[in-house]
Amino acid sequence: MPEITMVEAIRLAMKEEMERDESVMVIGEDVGMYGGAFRATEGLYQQFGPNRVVDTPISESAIVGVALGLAIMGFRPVAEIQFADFISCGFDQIVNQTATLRYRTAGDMFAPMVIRAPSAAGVHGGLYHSQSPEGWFAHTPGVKVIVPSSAYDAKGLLKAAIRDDDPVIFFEPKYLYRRAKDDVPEDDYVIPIGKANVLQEGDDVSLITYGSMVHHCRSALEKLEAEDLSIELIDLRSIMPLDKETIYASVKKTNRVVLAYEDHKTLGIGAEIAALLSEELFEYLDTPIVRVAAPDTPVPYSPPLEEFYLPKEEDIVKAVHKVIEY
Amino acid sequence: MPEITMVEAIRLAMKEEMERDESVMVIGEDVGMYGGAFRATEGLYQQFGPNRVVDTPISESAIVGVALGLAIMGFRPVAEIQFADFISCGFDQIVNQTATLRYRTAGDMFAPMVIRAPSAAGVHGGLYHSQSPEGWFAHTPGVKVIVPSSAYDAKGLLKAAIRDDDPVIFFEPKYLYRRAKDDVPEDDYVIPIGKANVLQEGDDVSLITYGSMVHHCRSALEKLEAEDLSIELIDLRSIMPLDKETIYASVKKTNRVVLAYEDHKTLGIGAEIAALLSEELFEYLDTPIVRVAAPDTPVPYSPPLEEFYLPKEEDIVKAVHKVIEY
Amino acid sequence: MPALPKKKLLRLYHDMMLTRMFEDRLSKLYRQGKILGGLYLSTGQEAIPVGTCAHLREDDVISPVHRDLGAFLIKGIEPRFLMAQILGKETGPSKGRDSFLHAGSKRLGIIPPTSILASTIPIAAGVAFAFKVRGEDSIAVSYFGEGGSNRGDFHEGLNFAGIHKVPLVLVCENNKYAYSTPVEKEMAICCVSYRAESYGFEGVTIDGNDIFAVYDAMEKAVEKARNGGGPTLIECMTYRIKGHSEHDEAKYQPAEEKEEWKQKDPIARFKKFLTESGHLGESEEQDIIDKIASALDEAVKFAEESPFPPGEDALKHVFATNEEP
Amino acid sequence: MPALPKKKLLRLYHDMMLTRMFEDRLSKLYRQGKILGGLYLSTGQEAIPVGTCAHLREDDVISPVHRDLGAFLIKGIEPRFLMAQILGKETGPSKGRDSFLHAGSKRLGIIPPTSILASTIPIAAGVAFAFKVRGEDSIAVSYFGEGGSNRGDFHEGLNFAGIHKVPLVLVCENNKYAYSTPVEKEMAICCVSYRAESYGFEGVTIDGNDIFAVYDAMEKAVEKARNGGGPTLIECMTYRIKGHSEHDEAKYQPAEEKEEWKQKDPIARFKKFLTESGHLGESEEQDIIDKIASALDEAVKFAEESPFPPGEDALKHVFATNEEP
Ligand SMILES: Cc1ncc(C[n+]2csc(CCOP(=O)(O)OP(=O)(O)O)c2C)c(N)n1
Ligand SMILES: Cc1ncc(C[n+]2csc(CCOP(=O)(O)OP(=O)(O)O)c2C)c(N)n1
Ligand SMILES: [Mg+2]
Ligand SMILES: [Mg+2]
Repeated sequence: MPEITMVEAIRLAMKEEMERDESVMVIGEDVGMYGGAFRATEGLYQQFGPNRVVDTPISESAIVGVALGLAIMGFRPVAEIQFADFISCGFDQIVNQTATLRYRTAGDMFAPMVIRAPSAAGVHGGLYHSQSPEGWFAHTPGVKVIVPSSAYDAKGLLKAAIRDDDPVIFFEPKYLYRRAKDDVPEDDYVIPIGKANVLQEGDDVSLITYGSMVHHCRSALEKLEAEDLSIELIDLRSIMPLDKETIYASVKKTNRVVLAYEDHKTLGIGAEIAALLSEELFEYLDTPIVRVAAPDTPVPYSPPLEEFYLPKEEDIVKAVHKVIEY
Repeated sequence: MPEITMVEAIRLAMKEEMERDESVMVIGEDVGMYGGAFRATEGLYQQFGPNRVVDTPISESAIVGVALGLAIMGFRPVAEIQFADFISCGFDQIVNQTATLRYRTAGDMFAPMVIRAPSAAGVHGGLYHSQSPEGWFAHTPGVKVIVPSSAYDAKGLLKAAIRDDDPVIFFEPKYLYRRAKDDVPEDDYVIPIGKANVLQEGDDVSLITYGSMVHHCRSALEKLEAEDLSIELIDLRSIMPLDKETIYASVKKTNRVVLAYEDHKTLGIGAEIAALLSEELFEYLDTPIVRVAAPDTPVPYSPPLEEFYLPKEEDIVKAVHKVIEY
Repeated sequence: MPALPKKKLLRLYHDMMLTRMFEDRLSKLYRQGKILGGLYLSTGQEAIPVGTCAHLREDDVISPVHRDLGAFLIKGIEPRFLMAQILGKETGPSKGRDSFLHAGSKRLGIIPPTSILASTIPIAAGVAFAFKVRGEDSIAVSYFGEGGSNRGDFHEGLNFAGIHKVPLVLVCENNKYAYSTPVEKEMAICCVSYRAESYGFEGVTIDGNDIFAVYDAMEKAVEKARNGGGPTLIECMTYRIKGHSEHDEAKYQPAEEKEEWKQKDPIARFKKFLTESGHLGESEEQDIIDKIASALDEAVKFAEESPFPPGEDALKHVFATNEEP
Repeated sequence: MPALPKKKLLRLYHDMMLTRMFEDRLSKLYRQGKILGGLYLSTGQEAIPVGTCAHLREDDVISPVHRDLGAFLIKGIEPRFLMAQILGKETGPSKGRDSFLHAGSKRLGIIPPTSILASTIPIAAGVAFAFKVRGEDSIAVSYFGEGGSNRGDFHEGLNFAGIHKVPLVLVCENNKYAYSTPVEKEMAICCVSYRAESYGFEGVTIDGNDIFAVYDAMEKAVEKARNGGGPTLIECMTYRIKGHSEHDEAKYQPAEEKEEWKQKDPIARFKKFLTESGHLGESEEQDIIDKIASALDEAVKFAEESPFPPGEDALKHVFATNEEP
C-alpha cells in the first residue's frame, strides 16, 4: 500500500471510477491536458480523452449547468471549480437548479453529480483563495456536503460521492493536498456519506471537527496528553447529512462538547450541531458547548492576519480546558 | 397618522429618503414607470426621474454590481431584486464584491447600499417565489440582514438601512405586504439596525422570531392566553447583527427558549441563537431550546404541501408547551 | 414555403388552436380562483412552440419556459396531466410540488423550467453535449424570452454550446417586453439574433407570428444540429398580446401597438391561408375545435377531480434516500 | 500615428520599462520566498495598461485585473506602496489584507480587483453610470482578459453599459490563454471585439504589442466616452510570454509560438522606433533605466522594512462600526 497525498488520492478516485463506469466524466477549467490547477485531474485527459475530460471556458455557472444537463442524461459528471471561492459564480445553478431537481420532479429526474473545489485557508491565499463555503450549502436542502481530512478518506468519500444519485459538493482543504499523506489501498473502497469517523475514543470531552481542523485538533490532543484527559475526537467527514447518531452517542458518554471548524463562527456547521444538541440532548450536557471557529470576517492575506484569523491548536486546548474546568 | 400597509410603508421610506438625500437612487427590474412587481416603487420614477429610478434588464448580477459601482461613487442605491429567490443570480456580487469591499480596502472604500427583495412563503409561490434566503447572508461577514414584520418597522428599518454606511439586505415578507397594516407616522423616524423589539414582556418563555412568523407567534399567544403563561415575544428585526443583549436579557429572565423562523431549520438563524445561548448562557437554560422552523426541503407549491411545510401557530403552541412542561 | 401535406398543415393548426383554447380555459380557471400564483399566457405567440416542436422526435429534449405551454403538449404531456399540474394536483408531473408549467418529464424529454430565467440554457447545452458525446443524433432545444437573454447564463451557455458545436437550437421569443420593460430598455440592439455571432454560430431573426417562417427556420436548424453543424439561434419576433401575467393590466403597452399586433394574430393568419388554399373547410374547423373543446372538458374534469397531494409528501424526494419505497 | 512630442513618447517608454522592471523585481522576490501566494506577470503585455492609462485623468476610474500592474502605477500608486502591498505589508493600500494587486484607492480612482474574473465589469459600469447621472465628463475603464470575457458578468455589465451609453472603455487583453486553456477552447470566435455588437456599441481589435495602436485606439474611445458617445470595447491582441503565474512552467505554450511572440516584444519594438527616430539616445535610455532601478531599490527597501500588520487587525473594517476610532 503506497503512501500518497490527498491530491493523489483524489486523482486516483476519479481515475478508478472512470475506469469502472463509462458514465463518469470530468469537467472544469484547465482540467484536461493541463491536469488542473492543483493537478488533481492529471493524466485523466490522456487516458480518457476529450469526450470524458472536458476543458471549459471561465464560466462557473455553465460548468454547473452543463454538468447538470449531463447528469440528467445519465452521465455522472465530476465538475471542478478551480477554487471554492469562485463557487459563488455558479451559486444559482447549484441551489436553484441542481439541488431542487429531484424534489420538483417528484423523483422523476435527479442529478448524480459531484462538484469538487479546493477550499479553506492556511496557504496565504487571501480573500479569494481561502474560503470555506460549506456553511451556505449545508443550509441548502438537496445537496450533500463533504470535507475530507485525510488522503484515505478523500479517496473513499469521493468514490461514494461519484456513485451517489444526488448532487454532492466535495470541498478539498487545499492546505492538506500535499500535507495529508496516507497508505491508500490501490483497490476499491468506499466510505459512506453521512458517517462520521471516531478518530480517538474518549470519555471526558467530545471534540467534533472536520477538514484541516482535524489536524490542528490532533496536535492539540498531543499537547493535552500529559493532562490525563480522555478526549473523543470525531471527524465529521460529511457536513451534510450530519451523522447525528455518532455525535449523539459520543455526547451521551462525554457530556462535554467542543466544536472546531474553520468556517466563520456564525452559522458555520458548529452552530447547527450546538443547536441540535441543545434541543435533543439537553439533559446530557454538563457544560456550555464551546465553538472554536474563524471570526466573522473575510479571510485576510498577510501572514500575521491569516494566522490570527485561523482557529489554532491553542484555541482548541483552551476550549477543552474551558469545558473540563467548568 | 394614517393606517398603511407594509408595502406602502416601504414606498414611503424610499420616497422620503430620496427627498431628503439626493444620493439615494432606486435600481432594479420594472421599478420605473411600472412601479415594481409589488408596486413598492410606485410613483418614484414620476417624482424623481430616470436618473434616480433606473429600470434594468433581467440581470441580477449587474443590478448588484452596478449598485456597488454607484455606492463607491457616493450614491446610496436601493437595488430591488424582484423576488428574493433570484438573489442567487447576484450571489457573487453580494458575497465577494460588496460584502468585502470595506475589509479589503482597509476602510478606504465602502458600499452604502441596500438590496431589497420580497421573500418568504405563504402565497402559493412554489419553489421560486417563496424562499427565505436570509440564512446564507447571515453567514456572510460584511452584510447586514433585516426582515421587518410590520409596516411601522419596515419604514423605520428601511430608512436606517438606506442611511447605513454598509450594505444591508432587506428581505420583505411578501405575505405581509398587504396584510401587515399600521398607523405609520408621516414624519421621519428611524429604527436602529441590530435592535430587537420586545413585543410582549413575559417571564416564563422567550419566544424569539422575526418576519411573518411574528404574526403566527402572536396568534399562538392568543391561543395560549387562557393558560396563564407569561411569554416574552421578541421580534429580532435584524437577523444580522443579532441583538444579543436583548436576547440574553430575556433568556436570563425566562430560562426557556423557543425559536420560530420560516427559513429552513438547519442553519437558519435559530441555529446560531441556540448555539450562542448554549455557549454563553448555559447556566440560565432550564430546558432544551426548541426550534420551530421549516423543514429542510424546497418550498412546495400545492396548498396542502405548502401548508404542511410552513411552521404554524400550532407548532409554536406545541413548542411552548414542550418547554413549559419539560 | 408551404409544400406541406394537408395532414401536417392541419396538425399545426390543431396544435396552435389547442394551445390557445387550453390557455383560454386557464384564464377562466384563474378568474374562478382555481389557479394560485401567477398565470403567464402565450396568446399571440402560439406559432413558436408549435412550429418548432413540430420537428422534434421523442428522443429530443426541450427546455421550455413560462410562455411555452404549447411545447409541453406537443412534446407529449397529455392535456389532462398538464391541467392537473397547473391546478397543483397530485396527478400532474410535479405532483403539485411546483407551480404552473414547472413540469418536466424524463421520458418525454422535457427539462422542467424554474423561474430563474435563462438558467436552463446551460443545462440544455449540457444535454446537447451528452448527445454529442454519445454520438447520437438527438438534439436539444432551449426556449427563452428576449428578456432572459440578458442574463449571464445566456452568455455562458451559448459560449459553451458554440465551442463544442453541440446539437442545440436556441429559440428566442422576442415579444417586445420583459414584464413591463420594453425591449429598448433591455438591450441596445434590435435583435437578439445578433448575439449568436459572439459564440461562433448563426443567428436568424424571423417573423414569429408566421407559422411557416417558424417551421422553415426550425427545419434548417434541426437538420444542421442533427448533422453535427452545431447550434443555431432562431429569434422569433412576436408580441405579448396579454399582460405579463393574468393580474397585470399592462397599461404600459400602448393601445395602438396592441391593436396592430392583434391584426397579426398567428392563428387567424394561418387560418386565412388554410381556408383560402382550400385546406380547411368550415365543418373541418368546427370539428377540430369541438374535439379540442371536449378534450379540454375532459382535462379540466380530470384535473378538478384529481386530489391534491397529501401535506406530508412535502418531505419526500429531497434525496434518493427519501424516495417512496 | 506618432505625432507625439518627445516628452510624451519618453513618458510612455518610461512607464513600460517601469512595469517590466518592477515585475522583474517581483520575480526575484518571489524566488526568494518573499511573495506568498500567486504572482501573475504581464511581461510582453506592458503596452496595454501604459497606452490606455496615458489618456486618463485623476478623476477617471479604472478597474484593473491581475495582469495590469502598470495601470496601478500610472494611475498613481507609488511604487513603494504597491511593492508593500504585494509583500503583504501594513503600508500597502490594502494594509496587507488582500494579496498581490488586490489594491484600490478611492482618491486615485482605482477599483480593487478581486480574483473573481469579470466581476468588476458591472461595477465599472456602475461607476460610469454615476458619472453620467452627475453630468460629469469623467470616464471609467474596465480591464479584463479574453478568458474573463466568457463569464456572465461580462455580458450583464456590457449590456447595461450599452443601454445607458455610459462613459466606459472596456479594455480586453487577449493574450491567447486563460491559464492553460488556449483561446480556441475558450470561445468559438477569433475576436472578443465581435461581442461588442451584442450590446450596441463599437468593438475594435488592435495590435496590443504596438504602443501606438493602443494609444490611438484609446484616444478615440476616451474622447467618445467623455462626449456622451458611450462605451467602446478595445481588444488588444497580445501574448502571455511567461506562464500563468510564476509557478507555472506553461509547457502547454508551444516553444515556437513563444519565440515568435518574443520577437514582437512591445518594449523592444518601441525602443527600436525611438532609437531610429532619434528620440532616444543610449545615454538617455541608461538614464531612464537607472532612475527606475533606483526608484525600485527604494521601493523594495521601503516594502521590506515596512512592518506586517498586527494580527488582531484581522477583525477590523468589516463594518463602519469596527473602523479605527
Ligand atoms: C432571474 C429572474 N429574474 C427576474 C424574474 C422575474 N420575471 C419573470 S418573467 C419576467 C419577464 C421575462 O421576460 P422575457 O424573458 O422576455 O419573457 P416573456 O415573459 O416576455 O415571455 C421577469 C422579469 C425571473 N423569473 N427570473
Ligand atoms: C471566476 C473565476 N474563475 C476562475 C479563476 C481562476 N483563474 C485565475 S486567472 C485565470 C485565467 C484568466 O484568463 P484571462 O482572463 O484570459 O486573463 P490572463 O490571465 O490571460 O491575463 C483563471 C482561470 C478566477 N480567478 N475567477
Ligand atoms: Mg419578452
Ligand atoms: Mg488571457
